[in-house]
Amino acid sequence: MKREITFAQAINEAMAEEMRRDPSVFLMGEDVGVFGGVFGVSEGLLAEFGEERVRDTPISEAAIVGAGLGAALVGMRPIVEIMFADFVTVAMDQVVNQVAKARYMSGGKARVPLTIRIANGAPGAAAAQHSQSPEAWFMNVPGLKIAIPSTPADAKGLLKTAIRGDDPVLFFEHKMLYSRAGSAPEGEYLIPFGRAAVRREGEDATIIAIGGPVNAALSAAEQLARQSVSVEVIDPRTLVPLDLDALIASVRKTGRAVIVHEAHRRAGPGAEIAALLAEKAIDYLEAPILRVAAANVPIPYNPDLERFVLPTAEDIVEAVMKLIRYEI
Amino acid sequence: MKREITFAQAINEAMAEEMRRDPSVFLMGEDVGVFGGVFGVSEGLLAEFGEERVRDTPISEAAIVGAGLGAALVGMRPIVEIMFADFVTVAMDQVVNQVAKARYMSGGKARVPLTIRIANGAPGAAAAQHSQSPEAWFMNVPGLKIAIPSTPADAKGLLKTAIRGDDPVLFFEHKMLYSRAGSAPEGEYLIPFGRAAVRREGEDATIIAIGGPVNAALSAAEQLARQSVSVEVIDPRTLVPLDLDALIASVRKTGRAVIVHEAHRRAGPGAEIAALLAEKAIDYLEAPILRVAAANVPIPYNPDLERFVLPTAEDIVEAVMKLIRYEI
Amino acid sequence: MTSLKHHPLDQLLAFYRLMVTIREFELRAAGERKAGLVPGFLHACVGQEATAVGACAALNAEDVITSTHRGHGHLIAKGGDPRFMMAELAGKTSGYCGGKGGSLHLADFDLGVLGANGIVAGGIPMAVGAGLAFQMRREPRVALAFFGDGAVNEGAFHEAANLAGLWKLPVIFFCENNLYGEGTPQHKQAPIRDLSLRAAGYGFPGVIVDGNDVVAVYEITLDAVERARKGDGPTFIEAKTYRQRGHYEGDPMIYRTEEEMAYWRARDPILGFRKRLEEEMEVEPAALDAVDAEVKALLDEAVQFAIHSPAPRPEAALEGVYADDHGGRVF
Amino acid sequence: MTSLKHHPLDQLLAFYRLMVTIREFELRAAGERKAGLVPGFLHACVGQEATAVGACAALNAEDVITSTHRGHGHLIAKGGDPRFMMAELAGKTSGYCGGKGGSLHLADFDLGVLGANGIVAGGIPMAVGAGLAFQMRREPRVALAFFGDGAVNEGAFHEAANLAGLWKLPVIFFCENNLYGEGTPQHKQAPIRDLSLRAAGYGFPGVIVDGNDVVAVYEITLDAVERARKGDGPTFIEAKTYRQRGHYEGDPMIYRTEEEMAYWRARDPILGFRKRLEEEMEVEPAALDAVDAEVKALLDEAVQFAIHSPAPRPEAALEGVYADDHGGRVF
Ligand SMILES: Cc1ncc(C[n+]2csc(CCOP(=O)(O)OP(=O)(O)O)c2C)c(N)n1
Ligand SMILES: Cc1ncc(C[n+]2csc(CCOP(=O)(O)OP(=O)(O)O)c2C)c(N)n1
Ligand SMILES: [Mg+2]
Ligand SMILES: [Mg+2]
Repeated sequence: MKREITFAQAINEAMAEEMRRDPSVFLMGEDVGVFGGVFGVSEGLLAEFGEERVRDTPISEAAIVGAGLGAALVGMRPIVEIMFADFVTVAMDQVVNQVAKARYMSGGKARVPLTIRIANGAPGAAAAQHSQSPEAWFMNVPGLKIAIPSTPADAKGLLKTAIRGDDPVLFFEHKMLYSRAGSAPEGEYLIPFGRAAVRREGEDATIIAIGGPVNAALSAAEQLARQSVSVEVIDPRTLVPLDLDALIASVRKTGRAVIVHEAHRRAGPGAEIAALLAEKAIDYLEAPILRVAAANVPIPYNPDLERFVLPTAEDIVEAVMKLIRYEI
Repeated sequence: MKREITFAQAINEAMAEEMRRDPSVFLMGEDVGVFGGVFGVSEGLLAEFGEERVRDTPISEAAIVGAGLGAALVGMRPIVEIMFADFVTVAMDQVVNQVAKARYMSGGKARVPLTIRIANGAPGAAAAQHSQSPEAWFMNVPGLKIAIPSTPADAKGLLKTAIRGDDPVLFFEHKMLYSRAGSAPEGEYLIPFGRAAVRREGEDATIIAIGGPVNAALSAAEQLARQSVSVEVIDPRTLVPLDLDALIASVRKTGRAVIVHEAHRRAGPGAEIAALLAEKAIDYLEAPILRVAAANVPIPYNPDLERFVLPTAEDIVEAVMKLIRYEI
Repeated sequence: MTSLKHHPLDQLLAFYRLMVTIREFELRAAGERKAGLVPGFLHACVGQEATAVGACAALNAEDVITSTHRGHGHLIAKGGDPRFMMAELAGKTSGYCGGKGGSLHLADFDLGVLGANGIVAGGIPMAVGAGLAFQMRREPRVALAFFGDGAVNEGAFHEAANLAGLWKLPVIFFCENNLYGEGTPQHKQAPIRDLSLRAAGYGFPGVIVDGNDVVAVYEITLDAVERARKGDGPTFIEAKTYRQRGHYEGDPMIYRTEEEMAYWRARDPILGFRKRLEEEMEVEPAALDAVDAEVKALLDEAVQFAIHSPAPRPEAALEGVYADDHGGRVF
Repeated sequence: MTSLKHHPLDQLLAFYRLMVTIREFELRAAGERKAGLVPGFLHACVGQEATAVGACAALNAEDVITSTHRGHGHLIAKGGDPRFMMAELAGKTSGYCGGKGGSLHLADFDLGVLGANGIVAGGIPMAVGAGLAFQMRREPRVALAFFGDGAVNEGAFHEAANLAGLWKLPVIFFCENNLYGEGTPQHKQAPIRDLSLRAAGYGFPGVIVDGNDVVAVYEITLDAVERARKGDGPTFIEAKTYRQRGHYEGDPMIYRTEEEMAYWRARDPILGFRKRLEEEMEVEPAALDAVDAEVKALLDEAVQFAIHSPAPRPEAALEGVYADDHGGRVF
């Protein structure tokens, strides 16, 4: 049965269902318990599962991620929350050198069923240290998987898959999505990693949109439709693995690609996707590959400046139109 | 006057010259003093400049980088050494959230003349935590500049520019280059950031090679020349700023581009360069853009496995030939 | 309790004025946030005014501080101008950071304020670096790092404290132990109550002070400053205090009791100090009322200043990233 | 000095054998590195055999350890097979990590060895996590983290210690204070000599032991293990010892004096223990010589095993990254 729930509720539900199902699943992070998570994502979990399985931690991200790894190595399935993606920097060694590589370095023996939930993106006027989207750094770190849902249903289905899997997953949750509602199945619902979702079909151009800005991409597509430009919007949902086939198929159909994300443009996830298309789909391309992303400046505090820096639906429309008008 | 010195000596000389020139320049890091640096890069500096300006530190990378920032903010020009690039992860918050953003967050007021020297790349059989090349993560962090020399002369000229500049610079030194000799000017020699070097001219394809593998690219070009394929080899030397004009000019001439680096392929520096070319130079391209880079697995210990994972001259030759033979 | 009599009345009145200014600033900022002038997060330090004022009073103008997400008090105590602060909170060009930093990144290098910080413990190594520079240049300056009880569990604190202790740097580690880090009480974040205990592990003294007693804070910080200037190295000062408002403006505060809050309101640093000024120093209530009124006027002006300051052009977002942006080629 | 008499001779001989095995392993590995069988970095623990053996002897098979870059001794002491170790150092498929890890990443989950580590202090949080799992599942297991004197200045150590102290986890922080971190002496890395002092800041006991006395190490670790199993939380054990060889094989060792090295060689943990076995326990030298000979044979076999084991196919480099690699689509 489907019903409308928010993105935050979907994540909450996924965690609760998996915790009910498997006693080895537990959650730890800063203020995830009594407070219910600073974005309210873990509300009610403490009441249901108790202090042992919903653990408020000190402000010690490296220790928390590392403890998640250690617990995973001896058979638990921890979920660790990093409150703002900006703070994953203090746990970077644990994520990059320990979590990602434990299996490989041990010759494929370690099992690391660890899910690290990370709130990314700009929540508005939060400035340079509370607004980042660092997904691409981790794409460059083999051994991790990366999910980045844009709808409540995907959040639920991907998170359950992440928790049940035996590999470490970074699960990016855009803060501006938390309160957005959408339909999501009740109960068992798992989405495999590596399958893009076609959010809207179209013929003239492909927008590949990642995470938070998927909504801006859809509204851009809507606007473009009114100008008789038919746009396909694809949401990869996981960046590692990436459903490259789906992206190529769409570009093959449309001949034009715009990639949208909220990470900074330079060396963001769109760089990799553009590079892959330039390698595997160049013959289908009728125009340059464009990226609509955060400008290469730290995120400013002032909301007007911030809007100027972040990708908007207007920017996407403009990019698509540039491609439509492009002549070789 | 030019003479042959090693890459390590060139770096040593650049530091020594700048320390002589400006009392606010000093070096700190693990074993940079008595030991002379684990790769011998700072040999002799302690003897000349004393313990105050050549500081052995505890194993506390976050504190060292942060202390470099603090000292820079009050007028010093610190050089901080990170022994292996893999260890920059423990200082990641300081680099990403503090060093990179101090100026912007203060409305352009902070001056951050801080140089962070980082030994990157695989030195051979050093395994997953001592072989990484994380440059691309930092390309995604506005506020930093990134230099990655491949010759002794460039190392000297770029490092002096880095130390004298008022912006934070990550200066990547590939470990396998340290002992390579090459000619380098004596005394004052500064290379501006953002100017690529054409290492070899050619007509049929462009190899854009970054850091350590520039040498492999040159030997690939040599091999290809014997097969009558004329290859241009360009070394960007700095990734931020990037001399995109030079790259485009070359691709315009050759119509083919292969990007080479030792960072993992996925979301490595080559992703950004490929994406920029797919945006700005697609009309000149007669074939896909290829990347020759480390495979998307952690660097294995066994040297044969390592060789299999890392980019080689043969891989580059193969990639270029693939493009030469490519037919749309 | 320290005696007020040892201190010139002028100075005590200056403490009072500064504490009231901080309190008023926080209340006005909170109000303006609700009213819409201030768009971003606010972490008010109401209840903690004595730590900021007492500590900064022990510093000279050339000394520097690093601050936290709860940094308005520190900046005001170090000489910050409420107008430029309020303008920054409003995101205006006339703000300390031209509207790019907001509350979390307030900085004024001329005043020796190296910056508030959005990363818990993120500013502490910076203070150590400033102290290092002072030591190397034989300058008689000190660096003071403010941080909370929660920050003491971050690796950055630890590494910075070790480095400062090792090199005997002129650094003061000033911990505002307000019993909470966000919604989690201190006793659920560390197994010890007196965080100053940790100083012994870094080879320097740790001392505890009533953080709601501005004069006690001032005196204990003076001692630490003297130690630092003499070359004897760092001191860890733990000031026991309490944050009276939420972690951030809007915090539902479900994690603490009304009793606890009432207990601490009864120990309010400003009300308590005012009472002592009246009783021990025989200051006329009217004189203090006058200060209050002047501060209110100052804050009125600050709010007006913020309101009437121009907003930055959107394109300004692309400026101020680098000292040299290579003609824009760095973006 | 602890008395040997309290311990069964069998156990003491087992200690001896293990220490000799470690020593022999290190010397053989160093030799094979020169000879070309071992391609990578080697950090030998010669001189520190007593810490590894004493500490691991206090653990059960179900208990786990995390180790360091100097981890051969830990693994052998926890039951590691020198054949698979030497094969790993040689990068062979029969090695503990199939040739992908090398010395720095030796791990055997069946033996409870969660891994050596290339990152100083990087493995400590992992031990805390294992301890957390044991506590949550009410298992009577403990996790012991080995680390050096240099690691104690990393943030990861600090955060991990705080967390373990706070949650009273069954974790033992075992510091091998060998007076150096690479070429830098401990006294230039921290302002205190007794690193166990730091434990007080994490709310648990810190104790010091002669790290070259295997029985003393064993006894003190037993106490810590008992505490941990009872639910009384962590202990910080500081074992004072010395690394007799270079930081890594090839280290020029310009940073220390011949006198210092001679001083410590005279306190060699194996020679000293052998002497005590002979004197206090009246073990025949011939019996110990026999052990030595057996160990040598074992190591001969290990080297032969490594030499004759197959090298991995190069394509194996692409395996073992993920439990599920989505048919290769994850690369
Ligand atoms: C590295 C990091 N982790 C988490 C946060 C989120 N956060 C902001 S303030 C805060 C609590 C800080 O507590 P404390 O240090 O006691 O300062 P207080 O808020 O009490 O002044 C937390 C967890 C952060 N900003 N940075
Ligand atoms: C984060 C990090 N920084 C630096 C290094 C380089 N390094 C390897 S071992 C070592 C010294 C470690 O000293 P200690 O902890 O005392 O262990 P020991 O070598 O004495 O056994 C250093 C600095 C590293 N591996 N990881
Ligand atoms: Mg607090
Ligand atoms: Mg040591």
